[in-house]
Amino acid sequence: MSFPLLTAAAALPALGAIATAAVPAGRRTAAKWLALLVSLGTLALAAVIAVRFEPGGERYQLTESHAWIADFGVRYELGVDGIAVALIALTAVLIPFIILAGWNDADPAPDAAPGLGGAAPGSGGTPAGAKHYRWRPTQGFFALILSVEAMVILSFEATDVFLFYILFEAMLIPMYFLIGGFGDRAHAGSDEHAAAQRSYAAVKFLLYNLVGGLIMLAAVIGLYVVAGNFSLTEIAAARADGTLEMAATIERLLFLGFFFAFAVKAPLWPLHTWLPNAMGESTAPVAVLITAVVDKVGTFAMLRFCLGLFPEASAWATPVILGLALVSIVYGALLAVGQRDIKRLIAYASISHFGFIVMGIFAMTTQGQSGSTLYMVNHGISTAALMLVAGFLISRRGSRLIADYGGVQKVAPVLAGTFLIGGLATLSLPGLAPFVSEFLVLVGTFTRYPVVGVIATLGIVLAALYTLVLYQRTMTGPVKEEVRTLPDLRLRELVVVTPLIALLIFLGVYPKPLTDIVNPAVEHTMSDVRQKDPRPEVEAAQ
Amino acid sequence: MDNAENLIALLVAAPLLGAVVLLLGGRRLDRTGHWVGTALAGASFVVAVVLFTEMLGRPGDDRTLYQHLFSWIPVGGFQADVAFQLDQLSMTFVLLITGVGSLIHLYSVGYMEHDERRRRFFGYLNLFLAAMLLLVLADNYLLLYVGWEGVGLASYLLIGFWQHKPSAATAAKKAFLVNRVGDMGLSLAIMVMFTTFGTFAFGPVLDSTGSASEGTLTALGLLLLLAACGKSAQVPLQSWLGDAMEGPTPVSALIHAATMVTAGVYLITRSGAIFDAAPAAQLAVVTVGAVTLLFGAIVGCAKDDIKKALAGSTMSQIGYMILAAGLGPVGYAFAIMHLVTHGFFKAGLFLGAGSVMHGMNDEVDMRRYGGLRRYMPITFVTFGLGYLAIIGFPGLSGFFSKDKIIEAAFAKGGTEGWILGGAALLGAAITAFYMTRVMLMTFFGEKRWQPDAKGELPHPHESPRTMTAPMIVLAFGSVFAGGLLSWHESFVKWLEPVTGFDHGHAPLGAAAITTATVAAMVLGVALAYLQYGRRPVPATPPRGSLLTRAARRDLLQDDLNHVVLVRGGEHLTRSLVYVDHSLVDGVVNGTAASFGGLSGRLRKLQNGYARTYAVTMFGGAAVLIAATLLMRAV
Amino acid sequence: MSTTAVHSLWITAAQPLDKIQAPHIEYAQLAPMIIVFGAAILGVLVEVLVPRRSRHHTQMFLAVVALTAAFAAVLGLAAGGYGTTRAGIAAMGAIAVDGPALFLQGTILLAALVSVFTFAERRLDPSADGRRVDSFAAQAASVPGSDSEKAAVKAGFTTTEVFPLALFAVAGMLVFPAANDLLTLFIALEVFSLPLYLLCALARRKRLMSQEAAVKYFLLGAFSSAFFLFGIALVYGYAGSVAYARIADVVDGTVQTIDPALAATMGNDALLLIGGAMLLMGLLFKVGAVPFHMWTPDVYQGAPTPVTGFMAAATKVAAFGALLRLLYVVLPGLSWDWRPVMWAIAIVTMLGGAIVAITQTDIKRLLAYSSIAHAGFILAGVIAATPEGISSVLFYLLAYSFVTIGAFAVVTLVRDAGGEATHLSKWAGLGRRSPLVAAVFAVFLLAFAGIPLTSGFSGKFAVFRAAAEGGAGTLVVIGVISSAIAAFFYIRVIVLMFFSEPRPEGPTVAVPSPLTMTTIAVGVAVTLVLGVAPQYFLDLAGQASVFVR
Amino acid sequence: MNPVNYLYLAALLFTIGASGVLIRRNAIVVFMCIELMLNACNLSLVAFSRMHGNLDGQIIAFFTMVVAAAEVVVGLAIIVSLFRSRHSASVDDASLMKL
Repeated sequence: MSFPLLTAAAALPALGAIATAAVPAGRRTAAKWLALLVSLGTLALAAVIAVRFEPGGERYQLTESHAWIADFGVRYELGVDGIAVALIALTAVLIPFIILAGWNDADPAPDAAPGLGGAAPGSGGTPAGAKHYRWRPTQGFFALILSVEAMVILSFEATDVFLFYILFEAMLIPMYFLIGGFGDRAHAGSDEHAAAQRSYAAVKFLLYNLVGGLIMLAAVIGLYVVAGNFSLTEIAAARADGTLEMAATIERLLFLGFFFAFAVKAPLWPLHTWLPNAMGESTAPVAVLITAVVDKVGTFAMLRFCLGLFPEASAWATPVILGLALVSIVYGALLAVGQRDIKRLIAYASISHFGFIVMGIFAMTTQGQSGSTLYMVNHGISTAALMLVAGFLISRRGSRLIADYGGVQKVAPVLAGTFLIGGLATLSLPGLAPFVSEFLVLVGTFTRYPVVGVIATLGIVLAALYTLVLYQRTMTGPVKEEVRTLPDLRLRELVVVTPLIALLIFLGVYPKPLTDIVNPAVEHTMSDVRQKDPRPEVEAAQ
Repeated sequence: MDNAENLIALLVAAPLLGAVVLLLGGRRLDRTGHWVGTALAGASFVVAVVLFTEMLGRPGDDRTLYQHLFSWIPVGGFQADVAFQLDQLSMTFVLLITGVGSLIHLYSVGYMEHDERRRRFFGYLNLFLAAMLLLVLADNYLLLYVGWEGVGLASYLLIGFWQHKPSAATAAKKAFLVNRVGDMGLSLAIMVMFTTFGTFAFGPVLDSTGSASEGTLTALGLLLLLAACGKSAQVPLQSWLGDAMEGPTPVSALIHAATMVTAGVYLITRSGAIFDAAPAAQLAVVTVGAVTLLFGAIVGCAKDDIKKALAGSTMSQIGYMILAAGLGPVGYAFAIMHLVTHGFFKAGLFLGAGSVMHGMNDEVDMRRYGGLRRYMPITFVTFGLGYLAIIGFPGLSGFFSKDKIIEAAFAKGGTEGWILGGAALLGAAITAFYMTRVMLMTFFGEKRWQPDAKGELPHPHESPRTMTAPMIVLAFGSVFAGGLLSWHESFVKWLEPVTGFDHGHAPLGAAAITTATVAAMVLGVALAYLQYGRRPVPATPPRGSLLTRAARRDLLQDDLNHVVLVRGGEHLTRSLVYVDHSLVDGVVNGTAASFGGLSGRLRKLQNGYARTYAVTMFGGAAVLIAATLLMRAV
Repeated sequence: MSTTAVHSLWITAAQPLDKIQAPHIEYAQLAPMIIVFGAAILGVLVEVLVPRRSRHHTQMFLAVVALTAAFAAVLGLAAGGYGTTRAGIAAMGAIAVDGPALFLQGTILLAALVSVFTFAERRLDPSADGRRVDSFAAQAASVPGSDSEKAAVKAGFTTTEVFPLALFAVAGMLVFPAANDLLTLFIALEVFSLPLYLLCALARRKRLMSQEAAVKYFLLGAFSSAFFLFGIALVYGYAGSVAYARIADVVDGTVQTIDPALAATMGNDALLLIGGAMLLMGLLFKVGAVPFHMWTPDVYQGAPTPVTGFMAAATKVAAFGALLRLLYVVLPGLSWDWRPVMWAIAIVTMLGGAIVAITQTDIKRLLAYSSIAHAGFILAGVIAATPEGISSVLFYLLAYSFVTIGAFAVVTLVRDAGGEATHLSKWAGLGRRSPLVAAVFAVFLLAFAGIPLTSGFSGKFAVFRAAAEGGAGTLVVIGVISSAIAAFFYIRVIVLMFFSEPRPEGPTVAVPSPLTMTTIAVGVAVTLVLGVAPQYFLDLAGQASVFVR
Repeated sequence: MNPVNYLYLAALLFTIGASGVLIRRNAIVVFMCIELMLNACNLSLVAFSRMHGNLDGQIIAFFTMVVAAAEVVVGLAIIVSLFRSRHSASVDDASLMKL
């Protein structure tokens, strides 16, 4: 029994969250630094995990297993495969930037500051009033972010279905408070209106995911009734060697129960409508947390649990799911074109991207699934870059409406440049990371479902459309009066954006380190679902 | 030199380095930046020359150099490498790109002198060079795709360089989007290749076309053609080129005349093996080529904006190349040859136009020029030589390349041959017409200068040496390149190992065709002279015939796009937004609301009267008993 | 005391005295109930003998000691193996001492203990004339708003009778799930019901509502117990006996000696079915299952909040215990008849409770409806008709009772001029005014909603799993749906507390004495422990899941 | 005489009591109806006891009477206090809490 690395990677942020929450009200800055240090420590641990992980080795490595709730057949079982390692790394990398980007988002502001983010006028909005309440928004904000990190990381590590489910559900609560409690200070209309909007978004987020989760709960219970335990490895093995028979209908029902929850989380059309509200109303860092980190749990779970536990049912459902994915791709992109709100636009773009991810997963080819895994990572980074820069912009001008901007590029060239790079990543320009994953997904899909592949390829044109329209309307053209005084990126903001962009370029030019880790895991998944890549029609002359 | 291949990466690296340094360098490079950029472009030209000499030193069939850098995307059977392949075809392009590119860098030093963002401009230019070189050096289609989109990006940045002008920003966006449509074709082509051959490297794919079904190959060909149309502004994806003239003139010269727009020709020539095996696709190619060469020419006749007129001619000239490339081995060599000569004279013409604008306070309307030959002699001479070259004046570059293409077109044989050849001939005549028009309106006739925005009349003057020098060099190119290349068919022989070659035999002899070409040219010049040389040019454009007005509007293609795509798209998105809000979202909210309503109704039962409660209990008990008895009954 | 015992007395009364054999009573095994009963009677004496000043403390002390002692006794019995190996019938067949009985008695005693703390809380209400007052009427007899009431308040009277009353109720509840014949069951029912009726009427504030609640509860309770009694009569008529074992044998038809009368009645199943249905009804009324739930919201709202918490928790535990025993020991032979009916009741209870709760505006009524929904969930476990079903129900009851008591204890803290501010609108922005209280309440709400890592989830999972294994998959799905609906209104409260602006004239949060703090702390602790590491208690419930017959 | 008739009578009384509970407004009367129901139970218990020839039923009847007495004590206390504070014993007036 070596050092429990995986547990540590989750425990550190969890303890950090408690510690941060405990920081006294007066010491806001201390709390911020504490949170940042903790997240960096987690990043270090994640790096150690990535190093200790041998791509060629066992499927699940660094495993830990302890008895937990024997009565439910539940064990505390952890283990990582390549996919998990990649996503843990993503999470650990993004959180510090999220914290840094949200550095001042949760300060109780004297002026109109909605939600827990501070006291609003009429209820003693002055700092004095803020003191009068014993609420400590800043500490809470960063504590919540860290707790989310802990749960997300642990859910990537869990190889016990029940454990995963618990985290899958529990992480909703901190997210819920982050969305509903710390709204974007840039909002149209009165504070009351904004507050209403915000809590609507938060409740919508929670209810959608809770309903998904509860339906999954039914499936989880069903799985227990069928399989008698929750160990992913054991069940998969039993399925493989035929000792665990499942009636087709049962398997399909269970699959649907699981898939529904993941599809809500992902989010897949038509279960997507919570995402634009949530991302629009929350602060940019939280929006990044939602779409770049938390939602990945959904697609990850499709790959690990849906395919791993219910291969036949997955194959059975593939046509429908591919259809939904296609709709998401095109529909999300078209809606992104139609948006007036920068953050909602990015949200719909994400929906389109999640369509690609799901499509790649269920294309059942190595290219598709490796592509999807890479896509999760790259989409995380690119969305983070784009959304955070957008957040900086919005916080300057105090408006989320595209129409309120224009000619920013002339006033703040660096901001505009980073925004453009983020956008180019979103439209997956070759040379930037997302291209690699998107092309893999497309190729992987095309080799098995040509028509689907062709339609999905439309997505790349639409992506160019909404990204460039956004850039043109906000950054180019004559300088708007309100924009004239906007400052360019500050040091803290540069520290946030630059590494992300560097990552985008590096992973675009040399993704091999990632693919080396991911490929073996994908091979395993492919053998789970008993699928092989289609052979080329003719043997190419070498 | 035994391991020259290691130099290949240098070709790309030099300008790329330049781009990085210039774009990240910050203000401290503002003073020297442009020279850095120019130097690196030049360096890459030098490397190219070195490699060229190295290549000449080898036997004809062993001139291809390979360099494998690293494995890029290895996933299962999908193996994408970053690897270069330098053969005669790529070499030709490399020389053209780096050569003309360096010249235009030099020119820009002068042209962009007064622009405070000159450093960034050079950064973009270097980025473009790097991408373009990557495009022609890649040894597989995926890497080519990277360069392909890279040049798209560079052109987007450069067209929109003056972003404060909404027109520029829009033009840039349009260019990128239209290109994306083409890129879709290319990426789909790559997918088809991977599905068919399990690879997308040039060698394996092109060698094993024999074993693939013709249907697949036709599909491939059409997809590649789509890509080529996007990049090379061929009908139906030509609409972006005209607007692209919003960019600074050197950009128009380098990207939208000499190099980038020829990428399509490169793609088709490179994939020759596929097209040769798919006649249907070839037919599509020649059709597109023929249509575009006429389309561009007609548009060129109607434009009063000098750059737009030249843009039209670019379209048309590339139409020639595509046409030639579509003819198969008969045409490949000539397509490339025309590409090279065109690179010289069209770049020269654009630089000339830029020089004129430079002298005329950035006035672009030819109706406000006139009689400039006396004020800017060098420009006049170099522009004139370029003009003679493009109309195919015997002995100049254009003559040789274009004549060969027309000949090849006739050689296609049958009615096709006649149609294509006829189109090419007609095109030659129109070319002569509109180029003469440009020449006359700009340099001859009386002054029609107008005060500019600031209200002061322009004082035309010759441009600085950094600008004229490149023009002179290019002028030499436009005069002699053609002759040089067709000397003992040296160029054809040079390319033959890559593209293959066979002498088609035209229905009527080469001499006849040449005469016809010259005749067409003379005819065009004469008509133009009667129209614009003899009588004065009105400063405000006359209403003109229906065709003219259509041609002024790019033959209504934009209007079509606007109606069909833009309007339609807007409607679609707007309705979808509505659907998303009221339908998809509505269903969910509706469910919630219905529960609320139900709850509201149910709670009414709780009316506070103990007796009601008692009744409910009593009823419940009754039902309970009844049910139990019923259970037993059934 | 069993009827057979009395019977023997009756017969032998005529005989010469030396023939009397005294009934044999296992005092040790009955210790918990005896202790509580004794303490209750002592409490009455205290009311008579101890001067008013020190009554409150004496009563409180007595109650706490008694409950602790009784709990210790339960532990002792459990440790002595009376829950498992040595389980048996005591008091001449009147009381069963077995796993479920002990487990539930333990739960009831703990719940009662923590609720007694809230009973004794005297810091929340503003002190009247310098005297600390609790949440019970100064003098229940005095008319609200009358001079006599004012005088009573001035004199600093307090209704210390609540402690003995509570003890009597607890004693009855201890007997209820352990009762092994119908008579004992009925007596126990009345013994714990009557004091509760009274307790409901004793609120200090909002006395009219309190009295109204008491009347409703009393009338409806008596009404249902009449049905219950008639059920007993019919079953007795069918089986010729009220002893569980005997009835079970008759129902199963495994009885040895059949006299003609029995043969005659046994032929008439209607007696059994109608009687059984009426028994069920009586228990379902106490459980608060639809359609016998309608008293719940009104009574929960009107009763003094500490009493509400105590009722909501302890009554449910006791009633479900009795229900389990009835269904598993007496009527297993009828399971084909009662299971479908219970199915229907469970479904309407789950859905009804959840749906009606959506539009509630009073926090206490809200919790009342949520308790109805939870009754539905527990019924799903009851239906499973497997040992897992029993253990899951036991576990759920344990988890649920502490969440409930904790939640109602928090409700007592949020006050404005009119006493407790139970209207939801007044809770707006509580999270801003006093984050700790709001956070604690949020924890309880999340537990009610069954969010993982809270006891609510473990319980729900256990119950649903048992139901699923018992072949009630549909029930599980419906349960899941209704808990989704339920989640909605718990979330509504959280939104209100945290995301909406506090009203300037909003309520204040009173700082309670260590008593209530302990209650709430225990509630939170149990909620989290049962949520994170429930294994030990699951094992306990698992061992305790066998009924003695 | 056939003891079954007593059962019919008991059922009748029970029903009368129940309907009285449902119909009458005055709390006292309602309560008396409940007592009637209890007594119906007693009657049936005694009848069954007679049929089965064992005394359990009769004994339960005694217990029931005691319970009924206790209920009277508690019930009257509550009802009276309600009456004093409202000057009305109507169960319908006591409907502050609803919905």
